[in-house]
Amino acid sequence: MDLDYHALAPELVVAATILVVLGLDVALPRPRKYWTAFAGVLGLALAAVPLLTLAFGDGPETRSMLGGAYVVDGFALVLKAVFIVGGYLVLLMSVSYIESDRYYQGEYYLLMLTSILGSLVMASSRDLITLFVGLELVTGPLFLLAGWRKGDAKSNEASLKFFILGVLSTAILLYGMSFLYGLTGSVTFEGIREAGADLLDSGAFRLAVLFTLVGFGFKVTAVPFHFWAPDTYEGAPTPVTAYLSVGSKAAGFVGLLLLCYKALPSVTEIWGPALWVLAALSMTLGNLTALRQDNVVRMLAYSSIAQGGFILVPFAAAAVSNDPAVIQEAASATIVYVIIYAFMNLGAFGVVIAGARRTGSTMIDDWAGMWRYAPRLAVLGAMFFFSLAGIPPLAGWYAKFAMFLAILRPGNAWATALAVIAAVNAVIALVYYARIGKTMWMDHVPEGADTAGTVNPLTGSLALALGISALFVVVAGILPFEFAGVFADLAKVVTTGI
Amino acid sequence: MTFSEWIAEPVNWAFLAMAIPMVLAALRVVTSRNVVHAALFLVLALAASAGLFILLSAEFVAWVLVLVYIGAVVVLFLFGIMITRAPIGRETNLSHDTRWPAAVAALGVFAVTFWLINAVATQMGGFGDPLPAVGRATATGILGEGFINRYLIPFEAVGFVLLAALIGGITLARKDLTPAEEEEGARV
Amino acid sequence: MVSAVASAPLILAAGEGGAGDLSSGGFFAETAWIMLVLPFAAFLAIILVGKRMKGLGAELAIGAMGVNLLWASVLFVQNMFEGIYREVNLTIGEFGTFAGRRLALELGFVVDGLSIMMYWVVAFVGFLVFVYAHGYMKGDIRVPWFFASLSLFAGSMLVLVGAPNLIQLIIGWEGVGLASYLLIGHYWEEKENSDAAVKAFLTNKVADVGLILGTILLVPALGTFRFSALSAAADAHSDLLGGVAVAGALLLFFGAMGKSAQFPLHVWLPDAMAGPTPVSALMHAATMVTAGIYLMARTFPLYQQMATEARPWMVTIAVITLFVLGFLALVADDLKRVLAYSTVSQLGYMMAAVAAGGYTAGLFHLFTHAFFKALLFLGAGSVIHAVHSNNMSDMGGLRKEMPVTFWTFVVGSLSLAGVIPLAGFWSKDEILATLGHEGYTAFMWVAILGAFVTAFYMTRAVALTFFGTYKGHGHPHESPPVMTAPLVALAVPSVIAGLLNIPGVSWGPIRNFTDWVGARIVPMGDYHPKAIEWELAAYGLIAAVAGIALGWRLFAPDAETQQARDRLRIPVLYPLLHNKYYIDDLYMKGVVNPIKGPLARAVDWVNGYVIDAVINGAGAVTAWLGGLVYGRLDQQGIDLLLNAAAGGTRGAGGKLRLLQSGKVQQYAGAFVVGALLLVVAFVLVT
Amino acid sequence: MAWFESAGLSLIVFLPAAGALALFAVPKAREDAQKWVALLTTGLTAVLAVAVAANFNYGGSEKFQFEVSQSWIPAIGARYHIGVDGISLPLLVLSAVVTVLAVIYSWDHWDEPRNVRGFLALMLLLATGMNGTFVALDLVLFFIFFELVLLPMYFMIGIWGDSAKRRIPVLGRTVTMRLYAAIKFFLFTLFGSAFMLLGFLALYFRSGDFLGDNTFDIPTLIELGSRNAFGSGTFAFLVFGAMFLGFAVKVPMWPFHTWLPDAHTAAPTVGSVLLAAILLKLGSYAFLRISIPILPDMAREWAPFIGLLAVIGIIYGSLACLAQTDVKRLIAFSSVGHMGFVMLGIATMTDVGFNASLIGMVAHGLITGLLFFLAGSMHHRYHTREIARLGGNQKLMPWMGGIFAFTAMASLGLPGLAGFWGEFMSLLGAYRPLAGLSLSQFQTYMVIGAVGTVLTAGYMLWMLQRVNLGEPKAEWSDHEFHDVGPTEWLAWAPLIVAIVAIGVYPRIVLGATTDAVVNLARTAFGG
Amino acid sequence: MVLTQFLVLGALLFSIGVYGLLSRRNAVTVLLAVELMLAAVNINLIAFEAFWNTAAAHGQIFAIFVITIAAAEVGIGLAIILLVFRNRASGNIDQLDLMRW
Repeated sequence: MDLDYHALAPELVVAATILVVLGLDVALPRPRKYWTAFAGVLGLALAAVPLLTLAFGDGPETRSMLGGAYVVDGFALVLKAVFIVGGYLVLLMSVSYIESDRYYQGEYYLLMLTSILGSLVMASSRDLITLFVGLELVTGPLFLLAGWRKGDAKSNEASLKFFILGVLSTAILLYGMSFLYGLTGSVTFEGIREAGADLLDSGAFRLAVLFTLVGFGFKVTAVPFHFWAPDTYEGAPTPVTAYLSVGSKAAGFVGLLLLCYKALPSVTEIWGPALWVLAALSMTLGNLTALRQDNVVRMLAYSSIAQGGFILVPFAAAAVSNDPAVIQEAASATIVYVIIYAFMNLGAFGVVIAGARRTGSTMIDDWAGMWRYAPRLAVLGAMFFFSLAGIPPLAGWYAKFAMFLAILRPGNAWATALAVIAAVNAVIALVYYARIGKTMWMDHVPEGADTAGTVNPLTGSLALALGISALFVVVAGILPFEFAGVFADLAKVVTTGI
Repeated sequence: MTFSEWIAEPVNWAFLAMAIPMVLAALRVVTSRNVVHAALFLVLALAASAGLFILLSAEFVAWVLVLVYIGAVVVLFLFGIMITRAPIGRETNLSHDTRWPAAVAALGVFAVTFWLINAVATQMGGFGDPLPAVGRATATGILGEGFINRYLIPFEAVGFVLLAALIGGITLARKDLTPAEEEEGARV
Repeated sequence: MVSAVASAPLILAAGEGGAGDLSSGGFFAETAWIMLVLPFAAFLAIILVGKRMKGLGAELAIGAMGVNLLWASVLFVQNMFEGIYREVNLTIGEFGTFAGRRLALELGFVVDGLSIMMYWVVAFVGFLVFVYAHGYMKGDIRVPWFFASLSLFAGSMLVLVGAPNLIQLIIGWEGVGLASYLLIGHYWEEKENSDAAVKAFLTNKVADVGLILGTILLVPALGTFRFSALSAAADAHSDLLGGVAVAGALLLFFGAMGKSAQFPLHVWLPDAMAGPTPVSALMHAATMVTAGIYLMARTFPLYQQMATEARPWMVTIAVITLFVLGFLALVADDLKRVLAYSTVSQLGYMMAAVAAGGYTAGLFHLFTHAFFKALLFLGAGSVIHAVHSNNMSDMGGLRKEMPVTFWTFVVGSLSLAGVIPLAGFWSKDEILATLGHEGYTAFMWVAILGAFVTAFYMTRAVALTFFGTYKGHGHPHESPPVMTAPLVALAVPSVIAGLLNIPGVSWGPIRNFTDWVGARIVPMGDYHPKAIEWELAAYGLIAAVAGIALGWRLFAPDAETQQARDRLRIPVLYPLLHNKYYIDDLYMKGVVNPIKGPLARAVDWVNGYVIDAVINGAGAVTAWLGGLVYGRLDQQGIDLLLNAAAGGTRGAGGKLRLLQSGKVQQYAGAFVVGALLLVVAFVLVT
Repeated sequence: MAWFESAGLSLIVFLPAAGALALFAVPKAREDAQKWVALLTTGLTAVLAVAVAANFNYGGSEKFQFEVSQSWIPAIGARYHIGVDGISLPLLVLSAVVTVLAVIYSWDHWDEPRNVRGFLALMLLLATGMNGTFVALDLVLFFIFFELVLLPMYFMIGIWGDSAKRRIPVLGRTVTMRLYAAIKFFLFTLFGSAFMLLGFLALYFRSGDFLGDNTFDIPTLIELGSRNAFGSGTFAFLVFGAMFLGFAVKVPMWPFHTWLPDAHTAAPTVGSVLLAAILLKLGSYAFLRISIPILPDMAREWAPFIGLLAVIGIIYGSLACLAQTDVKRLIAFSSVGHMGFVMLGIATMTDVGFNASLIGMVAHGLITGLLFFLAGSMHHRYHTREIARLGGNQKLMPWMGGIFAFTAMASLGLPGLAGFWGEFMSLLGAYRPLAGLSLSQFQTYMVIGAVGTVLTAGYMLWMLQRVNLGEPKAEWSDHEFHDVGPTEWLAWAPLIVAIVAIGVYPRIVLGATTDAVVNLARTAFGG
Repeated sequence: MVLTQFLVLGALLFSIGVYGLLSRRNAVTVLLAVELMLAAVNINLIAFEAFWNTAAAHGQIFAIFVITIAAAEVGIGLAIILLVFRNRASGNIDQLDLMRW
């Protein structure tokens, strides 16, 4: 066993945290259960430390262990960082939410941390088995968390829908994977890559690839595999929704990235067009549907479907070109988009949590004129929603910019057509994002709204989470160079061997 | 290999002996008007697949399947069925009234898959050859080594999946105490 | 091409100092820019402090004009003895390249025979009118503003006549237009007046399109805006101008038609009488309206040497103006309108002369006309001041109450009618001679007939105003000296100015008017009669006397009766004249109102109902599509699909049941079908 | 002064943003302090802009000066590259100065809901966007600044705009003007800039074929353009078209203009002023800075089309003005016509035309800015903008009326005032367009444009007549009207002076621009 | 025995599972159908394993993971079904339409 404990440290810390939380949950009396939250938050913060030492230490750039089954390289590190920071923010947002109702705190944090652990595993996986198990580790706890508001029929329903479609997607994914393995004789990405090149014309192999993609399409809420998302997002506890739309979705994209660029780069002809279609459908249907939403969570659900479409766009670019530079840029664009999206979408959900606390509603119209009585919240809201819309100088612009850059690079007609679809969608998306801005800033406060402000919507941990997200959204928007440069290298990592 | 050649092999008789009941059982799983029957037909189908695994020299997997599924999962199912007070033994319509779209979709899936499998079989060599592993039992040690070596991480991860499922499942499924009961519980 | 190359140095050389046998003038020529600047200074000063001054700013305006008069007079006298030419250009910006050179925008001034004559006319008449106005406007609600505007006018006019290039001319040109607008609308509380102001501005703006396009045509060919270069190029028959000379010349003429009220752009001038009378005298009679003539004179070499094809058209327009529009004065009751139509007609004479090739003749008439027409207007103003009405039906018999006004008015009228030896006779005679000499014989006869009409309507005006009995209210008195003095001062040149250019007669060292205005950088090459053509003079005189006689016969005996005024109510002709040949109606009903009304509304409609509707429609369609996708596809799509399929087979009964099918399975179905379609699409198809 | 050479422009760009941040350090209640912060930052910015103009080397105005080039997003080769040349300098100064005046004007003009800090912060952000656009020499940087103006303006219109209701034709829905206008403005611009961005990216990619490395650097791309590197094929056609959409919406050119009347009418006074004075210039400036020098062949090919839209805009805008019943909306539509002249100048593809467009932009900025100030102040006093209810303004408020008349005169292109040069020179340019363009076509444009000047005079004069002249309506007889106040004087006087000064001495602008546009025309089209 | 026969059997099972998933209205039975699909996966994996006959036995290991995960999923699924049942007293999923709009 060639274990590199330094490289494994983040996973180990998170795993240990899970156990500590479990222990605390058992040991502590009910009024003290908030210590579990503290432990979880602290654990995640600690997990970030080895990430830093790995990233900036003197060690080898790529740490491979267990015969290449588990690899910690730049790509993995950055994505782990996203998962950990994203998870950290979600935990922060959860604190006030979970405290405020009768929830099972200890169990909640345990499941959340387990899911985060799963995403860490996924980022380092280099074979189908690890990828699959990691994915299930991400998803399994989430099925349960979606139903966490036990007394709420909506939450129950959210959970059940999510679960049934989730297992369906797992089944399809596995069926695809079984063929991937079967036709190539290998479960490692490397092996699949080598054998896959000869199988390009094989229909069964195409089925294998496509079914596997569909499995991940479920995770990234690509149309038409998205149907669960709006209902689940609306029904689940909001922090869980935030995590679903960011962490779990990012995990899905990590799977796609690994699969497409690591395992299947030689058969872009198969997955490229498919992802082209999924991207176009997701952007267009997600956006059009979001236009008609009156519930801000549901709107965010459809918006995140559309955003998923945007993130898928660069794959189509990679698929039409054999130029390594193009493929690297496409991979980099996806990673950049995922990261920026994570922060701005988490911020948006944070605002939703705070707004719901303040107004007692998630209906957009109930938020009218929030600027008058909760100006800071309104500023934050405008910031995140317009960042999602991609308006400079908020970070979202760079995500979209990188995406356009990637898709236009090949100069291929199909790619360009997708770019035009994306451009039109970017404009449509503005309408509903701006609508929230409009409602919060320009409409009159509805009759009977509680403007006196008995509830401070921005309590400690939530404020911290929003502050971090906001800082990122602004700084990354103005100075995207700091990490954009890093990603260019990362993209090389993820696409090596092409 | 022609069909007559194929059917001439005894091992294929064994295959058919397990595959045909398996398919029939599977069909009953999805059509039975009684939940308990459906669950029991699943047992039958899985048992048949365990048999197939043995045919394919995957004894360990076969026994895992029997132990885990037949021993545990199906029992879980039966508990679930009972708790949800599904009408045991009584025939009700467990399916939607309109099933043809489902049938069309399923047939579509089968047609496409079947066609592609045949296509790949003609493309790729060896599909029609006798399976090489048949008759050679896989040393369980290889599997064990795989679990603690190359697949250590997923192995551990599965542990956490089970942990989460366990704890989360209990939390969700258990009946919440009312505040009064809770207070009482706290005192005890 | 050869001549293009040959003329290039000439064009470049043109400008700045004295040229040929012309002197560069002395101190006053060097500092002539003061004339251009002073009125503007007065304008600013009056706006800022005028209200607080004793004379409400009038003293500033008059003072500035006085200084200008001094400067202009010195130059005027200098130029009597020797030709002066000086040109100064200050670059105010450059842009682009034309004809291989950076095209420079320049401001400056030119002092030559033409501009000196104009400086002096403007300063002289202007000064007198300012003084007159000081009395006339006493007690007015906006005295400072009035004098500020007058100063603005004077400044702009001097900038115009002093312009060494087309750009500056355009600036001055529009400046006087603005001043005219402001002063016509001086009593803007009444809509009529502001309507007249807008009308004047817009009519001129239409004409200005010609001026601007003409400039645009001519300038790129030369690479400069300077008149000196234009003149030199025209004089050299430069190929540079070859293609554009005629078109450019006609466009400039179109510009001149507006300012100088030539048919059919004359409509604004009679309405412009809405302004206070001193304004009418100075701007709408003596100076501003002659800007068009001035422009023709300034660019005369172009017409004389190159754009000869344009000239017959121009003469035709001018003759129509002088004859046809003169008739309108016959039926006007408003004294100022009579004078206004007379002005239009006289401008026609001037334009006819210049267009026919009579540079000097046209300018000479401009010169004399400035005096007697200003005199007539000021006289009319004096009367109006006394009777508080513009209408001759409110006047009559004023010769006794207002003797000074009466006699000076008569002098002016006779001069205008062209009675020997008054100024008008000589200048009009020269125009007739030029027309005859240049071969426009028929037009010459029309012009003589025009003289008859002129004499006729002036006699009518004098008779109705000063003879018979007074029909107005109150007791009119002679105006104060501050107003009568300018009348007398103007009467003098109205009488004697003609003597300055009698063919074949000279006055010692003082050169003839011909020589004065001939002091230009290139010779004008126009026609001058060598001696008085007595035969022609006699025809003109006969026409004038006949006009006076007929007018006197018709109006003098019973000038007070309604009958007399009705004497001209000839069927057909009277309605035609009374309605100004329906030209105003044509413009309003045929052009202005359709544009302002239906057309503008149509465009606004298009904006809202077409272009914007497309945009809003796109938005609405997107929203509708959103609803459709959400409501039908995302949330109900599978129901609908199943319903549609079921509808065909099982009818309505099936629908109800189908609608209750589980949502989750629909989602799952979509999931499976989606995956299957992907496979089918990318496996089976490709 | 080395620091000034290197940091001057950056300060001009980012001082306002810093001011916006600083505003939030001031307690909400201390409005005076907030105003002073805004005034100081914008004032300092304006002083710096003037200092840049003073230290500018006019002899080399075709070269970029005060240049700074720093690494910014190395991953995509985007740099923080800024600088001014003769083309951008006048616009930069205009932007910096008008912003101060807007702050001064705001001193005692606040629209409900009163929020001094928020409003000023948006204005300062806007200033950063505007100034930045004029100095950006990198396509990405340009894009960022170009878009940066969207949000502040969106909120300005949406929050403080006009709450009147209006029925939308065809749709039949009744909308609140400020909301409708705000989103319309936003969507239009975003729609355009999405395509603009696609164009930028296409240039970026193609540049790699010639340089080996892709670049967003505008000077480098211009250099490529001067060699006609991007050619005249479909690629260049589409790229030009994409950028055209983005810029034309911003200008706005007919038929992409319909956001403008709504946005201008609904915006609060200062918003309208900044929109008209500066924001509209971003589009036309971009044509000169980006489209033409980089894709000269395409510019030549598109020129007749641009010219056509421009003259349609001139006539259409003027005619639409004639039908307006709202002063502000009329002024707004007048911008369509005036920007038509600016675009006609650009369409000629000659140095004269470019110069025309530049001086036209500056003049329009000053004049229409002032007109909107006036319209705002009048609305402030009358509480209506219905032309039919106004009248006799000259009598009620002589100074206000006088300045209004003056500005209207300037707007209709009176020679001797700033507005004339742009109109005249663009017509002159249209008479002799770039060699190879159809003479008869452009000369037809010239004639149509000239007719447009008459229509312009028409609607301006009629508006003036109905608003300023005549007797005041009876409804105002009991009202006390305050004539132009001190802050208004402070805000307007510089504009008035500038309008006259540029009118009499256009070298103020042309001195900077001429060499630059001559160079632009030469490098783009040779000769 | 050849590979194809197992694959076809797997396909058949998978399709039957799909049918069950789509046509069943009782949540528990839906879950049973999913188990069929997973069984199909396992048959594939084991058959392919036999086909390649490598020493590392990846297919079998994969299958064991699938079995384990499937067991966990069943646990999770039943918990959720119980939860829903408690609040609605019905195990039928076709009544889940609170969030239809």
